[in-house]
Amino acid sequence: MRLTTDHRDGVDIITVDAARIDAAVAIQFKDRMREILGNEKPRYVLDLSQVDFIDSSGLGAIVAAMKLMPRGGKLELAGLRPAVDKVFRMTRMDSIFAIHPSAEAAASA
Amino acid sequence: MRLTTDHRDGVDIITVDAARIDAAVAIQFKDRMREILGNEKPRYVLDLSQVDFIDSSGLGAIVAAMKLMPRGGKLELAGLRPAVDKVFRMTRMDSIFAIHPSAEAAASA
Amino acid sequence: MQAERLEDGAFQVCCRMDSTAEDVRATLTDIHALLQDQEMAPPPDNNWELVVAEVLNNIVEHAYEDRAGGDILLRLVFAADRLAVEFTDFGRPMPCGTLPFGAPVNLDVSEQDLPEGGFGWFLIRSLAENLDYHHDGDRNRLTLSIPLG
Amino acid sequence: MQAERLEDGAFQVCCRMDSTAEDVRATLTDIHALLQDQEMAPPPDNNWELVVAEVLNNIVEHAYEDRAGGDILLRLVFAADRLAVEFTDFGRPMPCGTLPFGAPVNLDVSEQDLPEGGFGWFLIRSLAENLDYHHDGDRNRLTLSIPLG
Ligand SMILES: Nc1ncnc2c1ncn2[C@@H]1O[C@H](COP(=O)(O)OP(=O)(O)O)[C@@H](O)[C@H]1O
Ligand SMILES: Nc1ncnc2c1ncn2[C@@H]1O[C@H](COP(=O)(O)OP(=O)(O)O)[C@@H](O)[C@H]1O
Repeated sequence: MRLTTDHRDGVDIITVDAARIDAAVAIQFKDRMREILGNEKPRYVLDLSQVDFIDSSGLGAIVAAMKLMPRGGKLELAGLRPAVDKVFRMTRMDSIFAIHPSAEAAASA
Repeated sequence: MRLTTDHRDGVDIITVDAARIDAAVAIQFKDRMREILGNEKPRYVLDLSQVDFIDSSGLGAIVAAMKLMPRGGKLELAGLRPAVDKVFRMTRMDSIFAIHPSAEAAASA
Repeated sequence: MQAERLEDGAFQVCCRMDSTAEDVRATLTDIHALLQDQEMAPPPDNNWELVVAEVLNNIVEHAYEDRAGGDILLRLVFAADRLAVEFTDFGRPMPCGTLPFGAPVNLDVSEQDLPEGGFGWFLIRSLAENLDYHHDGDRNRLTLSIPLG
Repeated sequence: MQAERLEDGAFQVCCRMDSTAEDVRATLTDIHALLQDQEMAPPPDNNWELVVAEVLNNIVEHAYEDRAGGDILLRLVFAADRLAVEFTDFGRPMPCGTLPFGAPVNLDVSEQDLPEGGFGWFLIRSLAENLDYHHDGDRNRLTLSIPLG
């Protein structure tokens, strides 16, 4: 079961180079699709190093942003200054987000 | 509320160019994040123009592949030949997938 | 695989295959090629092959519980406007000794809950006619016919 | 905004603001700048400003139901190791005439169900001491103190 992919006009075209998708290849087909679609896991790092104050509305807005992430995608945080870090720790939100010392550290992680 | 984005080592870094994320800007922050993360909506077109036979296992595998798509992403179909098209219509799966005459038509849609 | 032209002009194909999805596929593609050769192939939007594939895959999956080494016999008689098919296997009988109902699956669910299987008997019942099933000693025999053309 | 040094050496700031998130923000940044000027700013990991912001935002959101045009009075007294704060507003009283409990939110849920609010009173209660609230005529008065240093 061969699948070829091609990016055209902003769309990814996956071509099934096969005459049949049947019980004999169904699992193989699923595995190949998983490989192709599985690469679609965006990772974003929110660099907060300039932010010296966050309140509960700001915290709620960051949680809301995380929920916007496509399935399997990740929103991570970097560069939390002391007062911001404390809000994440107090609300235990530090257990929900991956937190990096800096954007540079996050990029090389 | 200014957010700047930068792609580094395969990671998207979003920098908050602001000193505060508080109740006064929480909605603006959410809207800007929605704009940035909202672009992460992969669209895939599965070109079936070479497939002249599909059975219920193959149909099930395509449904399974669709479920692998990141949230908000789309898996569309193109180039269904008569016997394949009939399976999608009979099972009403044509109501679940966007179906294009060809990959070209899908790419320009 | 054996093929012969019957007296009434119908074209008969007989095959024996092992209880694997690969053998089912190989058998179906061989029959396909033979029909092309004989210029007996039904029109491309006729789904006779789908019906045969669904019954055979079910025999592999359910009667032989996905274990190779089981015998499956298949006889196809292509007449002018009708295909008659006979399937024989020596695996488990149908549940309750009778053919599955084949209700349409429910698509009124969230994307993540969409069915990935259970289409087989719905497709068979939608496309085939004169379904008849008997379990007899250690043998399951299913016959059906499919309008052609 | 008025600021003065009290006899005991404490630094008092009094402000009046309108019931909007923007005015709360402007007031807090003004106080911040003033404290920097006076070299009275508490260490950066002290969350006094968070406590004051949460109470003020709640007044805007709940006491004045997000309607501009409501008066909010704020008095801060920065002593050596303690900040005392008094909030006055003329909006709706606290539900049941008493301060919210401020339980921690539940994070043991799926990502999509994570709370986006309801942290406010938990943070206030974690960081502030000597909370006292009275509804009196048309006036709500809340006092609290925050350890500094
Ligand atoms: N040849 C068979 N032998 C025994 N049981 C069968 C056979 N074919 C079908 N069945 C039963 O009927 C059910 C419905 O079959 P089908 O509609 O093809 O769905 P699926 O095979 O995807 O479960 C099967 O799950 C199985 O329990
Ligand atoms: N100043 C206030 N006036 C009236 N009700 C209030 C006030 N502050 C808080 N409340 C009530 O207490 C609840 C809890 O407040 P909080 O913990 O800050 O969560 P949130 O404001 O995110 O709902 C509020 O939902 C509101 O019902």
